Amino acid sequence: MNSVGSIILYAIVTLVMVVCSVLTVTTRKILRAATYLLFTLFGAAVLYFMLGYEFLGGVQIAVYAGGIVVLFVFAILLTGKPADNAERLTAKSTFLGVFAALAMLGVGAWALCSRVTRMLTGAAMPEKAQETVDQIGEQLLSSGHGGYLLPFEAISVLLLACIIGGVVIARKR
Amino acid sequence: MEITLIFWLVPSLIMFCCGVYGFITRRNMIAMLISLELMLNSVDINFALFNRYLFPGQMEGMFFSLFAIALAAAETALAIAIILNIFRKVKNVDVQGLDTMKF
Amino acid sequence: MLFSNPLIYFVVIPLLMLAGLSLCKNIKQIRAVAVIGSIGLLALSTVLLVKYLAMPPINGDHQMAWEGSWQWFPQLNICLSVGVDGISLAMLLLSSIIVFAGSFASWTINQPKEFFLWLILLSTGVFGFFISTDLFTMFMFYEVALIPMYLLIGVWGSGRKEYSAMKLTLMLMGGSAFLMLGLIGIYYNSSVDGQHTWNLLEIARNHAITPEWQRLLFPLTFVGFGVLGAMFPFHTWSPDGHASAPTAVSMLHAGVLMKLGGYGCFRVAIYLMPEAAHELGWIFLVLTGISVVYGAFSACVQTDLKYINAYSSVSHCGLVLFAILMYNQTAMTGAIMQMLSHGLMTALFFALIGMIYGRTHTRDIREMGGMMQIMPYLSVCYVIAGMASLGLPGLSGFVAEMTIFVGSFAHTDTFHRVFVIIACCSIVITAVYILRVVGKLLFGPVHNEHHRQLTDATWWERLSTATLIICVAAIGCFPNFFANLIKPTFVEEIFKVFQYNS
Amino acid sequence: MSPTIPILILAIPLFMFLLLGLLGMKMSHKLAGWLGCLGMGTTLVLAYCTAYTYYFGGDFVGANGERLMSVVFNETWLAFTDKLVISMGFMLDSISALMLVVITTISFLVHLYSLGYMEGEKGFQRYYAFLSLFSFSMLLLVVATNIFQMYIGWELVGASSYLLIGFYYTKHSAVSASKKAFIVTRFADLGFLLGILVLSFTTQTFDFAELCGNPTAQVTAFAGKTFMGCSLLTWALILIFTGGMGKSAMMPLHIWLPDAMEGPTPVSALIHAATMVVAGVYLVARMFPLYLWSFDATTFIVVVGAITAFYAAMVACAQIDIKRVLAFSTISQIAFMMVALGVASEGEGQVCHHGLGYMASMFHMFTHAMFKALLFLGAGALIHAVHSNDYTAMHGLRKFMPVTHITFLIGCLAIAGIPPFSGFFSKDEIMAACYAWHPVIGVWMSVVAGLTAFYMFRLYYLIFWWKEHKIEHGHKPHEAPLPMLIPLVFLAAVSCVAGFIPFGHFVSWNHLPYDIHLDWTIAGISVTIAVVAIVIATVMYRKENPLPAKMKALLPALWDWCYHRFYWDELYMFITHKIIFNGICRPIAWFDRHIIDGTMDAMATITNKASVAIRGLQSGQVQMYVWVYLIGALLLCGLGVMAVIL
Repeated sequence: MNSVGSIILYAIVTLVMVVCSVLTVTTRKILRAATYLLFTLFGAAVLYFMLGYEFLGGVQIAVYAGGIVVLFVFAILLTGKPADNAERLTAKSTFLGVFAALAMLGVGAWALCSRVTRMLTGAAMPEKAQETVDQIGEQLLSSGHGGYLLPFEAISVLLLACIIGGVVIARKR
Repeated sequence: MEITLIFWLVPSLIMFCCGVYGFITRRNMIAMLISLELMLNSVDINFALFNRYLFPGQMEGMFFSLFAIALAAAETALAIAIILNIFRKVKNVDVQGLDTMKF
Repeated sequence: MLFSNPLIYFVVIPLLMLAGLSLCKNIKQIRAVAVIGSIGLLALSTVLLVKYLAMPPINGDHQMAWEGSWQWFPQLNICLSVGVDGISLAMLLLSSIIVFAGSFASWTINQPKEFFLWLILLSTGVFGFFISTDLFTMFMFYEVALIPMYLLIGVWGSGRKEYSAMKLTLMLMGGSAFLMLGLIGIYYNSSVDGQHTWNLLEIARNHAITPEWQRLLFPLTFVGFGVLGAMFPFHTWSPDGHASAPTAVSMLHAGVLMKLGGYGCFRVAIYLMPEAAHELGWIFLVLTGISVVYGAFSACVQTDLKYINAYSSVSHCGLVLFAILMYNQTAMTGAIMQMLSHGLMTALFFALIGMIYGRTHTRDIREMGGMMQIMPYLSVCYVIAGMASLGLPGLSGFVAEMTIFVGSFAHTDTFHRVFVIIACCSIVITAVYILRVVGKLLFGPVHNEHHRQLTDATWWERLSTATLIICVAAIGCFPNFFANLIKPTFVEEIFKVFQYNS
Repeated sequence: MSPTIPILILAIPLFMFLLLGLLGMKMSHKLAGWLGCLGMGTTLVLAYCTAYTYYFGGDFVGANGERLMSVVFNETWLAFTDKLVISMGFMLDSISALMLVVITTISFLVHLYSLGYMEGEKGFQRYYAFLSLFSFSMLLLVVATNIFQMYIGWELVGASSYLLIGFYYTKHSAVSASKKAFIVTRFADLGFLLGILVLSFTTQTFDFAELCGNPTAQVTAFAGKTFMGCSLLTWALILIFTGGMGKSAMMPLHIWLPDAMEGPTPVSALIHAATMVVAGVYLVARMFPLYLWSFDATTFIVVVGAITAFYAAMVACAQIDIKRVLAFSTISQIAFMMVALGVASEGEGQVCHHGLGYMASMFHMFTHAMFKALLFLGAGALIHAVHSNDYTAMHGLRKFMPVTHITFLIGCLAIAGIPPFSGFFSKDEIMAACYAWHPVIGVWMSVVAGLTAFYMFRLYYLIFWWKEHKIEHGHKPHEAPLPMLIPLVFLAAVSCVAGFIPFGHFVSWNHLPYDIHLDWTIAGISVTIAVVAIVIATVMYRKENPLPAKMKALLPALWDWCYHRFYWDELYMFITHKIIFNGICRPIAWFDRHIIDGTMDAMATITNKASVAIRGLQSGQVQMYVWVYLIGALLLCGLGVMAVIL
């Protein structure tokens, strides 16, 4: 049984996430879309905190909210007049978009429903000792069972490649 | 009232659908990228959720999300670099007009 | 030990040349590397030939010499197996002569470094092919020899070079697709006890390919190699490819690479699958018989020098495959002689055409005439090449063709003999197109007054052509030496085939 | 006999060829010319020694007094199988010794003559190199110990003939004449080659000693083998004879010889009158023991020879180019030899009339070589003087060129068969052999002999009599220089006396000495015919008169056909150009370009088209991809649902 506080928190988080994501894709001003995205991401971060993944939440805020969204904003500001409205969507493209979204929704819903009993009756969030950053760091850099050294290194190489790639691509000739 | 897995999954699904909608309808590349982030984020959430609810003893889901975030950052950085580059060339970020790189 | 086997050096020297070339700074160094390397190869093949001849024959026959095998992919039994007999040695000698002459013929090529890199890579493939006794390694070298051709023609060629390069590469690749299938089929049928092998000699010894499989695999291998041997109707890469290729590439391609086809047909298709060769040989006999006459007739009406020579190659190479299919010793000796002879004289032809083209910038015989007055040396060489091609005694063409005809006519079957008579007709048609070219190109009044300013051959061109002419004349004057070199080595191999013949 | 001299006989001309061919351009004309003469002179001496040793040395006479066939040396050149071996050797027997004498004599005289005739020509050294090459090849041919060596020599003389006919290579006519000569003879050689293949396949040998030394064994090997209703032996022999037809310019392969006159005149004398063109006769003579066994083949030879002789004589009557007249006369005379060889056989190994024809043929070959070379060299002197080949440019030259005039007259008398000149004797033997074989052939050949006398004297009168042209600008025709006159006088002398050689003692079909008996009846008929023909010629052509024109008007068609050589050249042109070139080569080339290559290109085009079609799907529009992805995902889900439901 969750505490009322957590239920209220849940309601707020889901509401923010759902509303902001809808707004992100419907607003015609691109800068606003980025802002709504930021709220959605914050929502997700709160969710991670609620699940007990503080580190993940922190990363979410730092990387997504702090990094990516800022990048978006820069890009938006660099590429156009942020105040401009995007042109109105034609009925056809709206229809197509809605159709695709609903189709996805249908698929997802079907997937949920087909397992719905288990989902609904499934136990509440199990109580568990919080993962410490120590643990995470150890596991991230260990090469034994459950170690993530290889993907970690791969990611770091990828990031390096991205940095170089980004520099090269965006470089002025 | 118990907040079970499904309570979290539904908003995540909606978020994903919003991403799909945005990705298909938007013609501004940055907007498309934003939609993409939405989808990615919803997937991240799902990973974390499944991990937390179904396999609490392990951390695979969380790590997956962690890496996905890192990847998303990389991908966004690169994509934005490309977008900026294209913008410099064609003064436009509209995907519809971008078929010079086709073939 | 790998490096104690002298045959390995046929691959090592080109690789060293490649390394040397990549360090070169100017054209002088490049030429030096090419010349030194090709002299090294020539010396190596000559020394091996002398040593081989000095070997005491076992049971009256020369055996495979310098055999060696090193595994390099154990899971599939792929080895680097080497070994040569008289035939492969003759081919190696031919290749090194042509590489030598080719280096001189491309003395003033553009972008020499890249050109020689590819050319030498190509020759690596050729040499590797001839020394290998492992089917897979053989195939690998075969591919190594094919690929550089694309770039060499595409970059340094003339005329519709992209088209020709693409066509040549694709058709030969198509051929090697067939070949690959055939070789894999041979591998999986190579032995009775399940211990598969790629080694030619072992496969022949095991003699385990059932006639049913042979019937399937023989056409695949024969066609696969036959494409490179310019067998009708898979010959059309040859006119276009040769016409566009630069001089040295034409020389190497017609002189050596087309021999890979004949050699492969002989070494793989006929040698490993004699029953099917006997049963299905007639189909290919018809095709090669057509090649012989058809190529000659086509050559009669061409106006581009290189096309004429390419069609003439179709005709002459057709004769090689034709003779191979007769499976008797004399005809096969003739086939190998024809490979040598055709290799040398067609290389000579292409060298000369390249040199003439380099001066006149046209290869159309209608636009040239009276070259004898302008460049007597080249013209005389051209006449000699023509005479060799139409089978003048004292030059190589005669002995090869006569050996083929006499050997083929000894076939007991009337059908085969009728085809020999048809093939014999080609000697007349050959005379027609050769004399037509010689008459139009070299004799008569000077067609274009601007051509009067052109110069005769330079020293490197003289060296290149003289080498080839001396070799052509050597074979033509002392044929028994070459016949004996080639002959004894496959007496026993042929005897197996002979059982099916009689 | 030690092999040194025979080897030298072959080696010296070959060496001279290489020397003059490779270094000639560095030499002066004089040096090259004298070197050539010196080489050929040495060969001449050596050949005479060899022939003398053979005929008179006594070492080569067998138990029954027959002349032996001796292989002086024989080295393996190329071994096809254990039995089929091409050797390079030197065979000495009565006919090869005879040919050695003929070839070296004429060749030396031509070398000498050319010093004057070719003086100052561009490519003088090359000319001598080719002459040496020719001499070498021809000697190689006649001393062949096996049929393949002969074939090799055969091809080589063909090539050297090609080179010499095309000596003036800047002239179109010379180039096409040389090409024609080579290709026509090549075509004939194809027959020769096939004949060799059939023969060697059956008998398993190339060797003349085996083939001709023991013909019955070879005939047994052929026993019972037939092909298309004719015995295989006949096939083989006729095919081999085809080679001879080509080289010896028998109908219908004669067309190259008149054109071959484009070459320098001494070359015509050497190659196209005295030596190479009789190679066909020599070939048949060499294989004579085998020909004896096939009556069909010898009959074929007789028929071909008879037709050719008559045809060539007819045509010779209507030519205006003096060299062409001589060329047709050569064809006709060689046909005489062929007929003589043919009529010596009665089939089944039996000879007709003691094998007289064989001896007669060889005799005529010898005398003809001398007087025909004389005539050609005389013609050369005339051409040298007036710079034209046409008799219309000559007329009345007897005053200006007395030596040439006399020697030419001797040649004409010899070829016409007037005693005591050499032609009379040899031709008479041929006539006797022909009458003995079949009277029809005898009569036929007599008519041809009459025609021969007629056209030769027509030529003679047209050149030397009539009224001379006006002399312009001091271009007075002059007598030839000394190097040209010596051969003329020498050959004229030989032509006068050669008939008295007891030829039967040297050459006969079975190598047994044989005494020539003149059959006075036949000789009388022949001489009468010849004299009548000469008288007619004298009446018609002694002076300019309207008789020839009247004759022409009387039989315009005949004259036309003769003048145009019975349109053989046109027929050949039609066959080669219209049928072979346009009817076979072009369609094949078209087929290759458009059908075979078209198929390959079509395959490439189809691939290309298909890939372009598929490439259109990759529109480059991200949203499009998303759609495709979505649809794919939906389909997969649908499948999943189906799976769950079912």
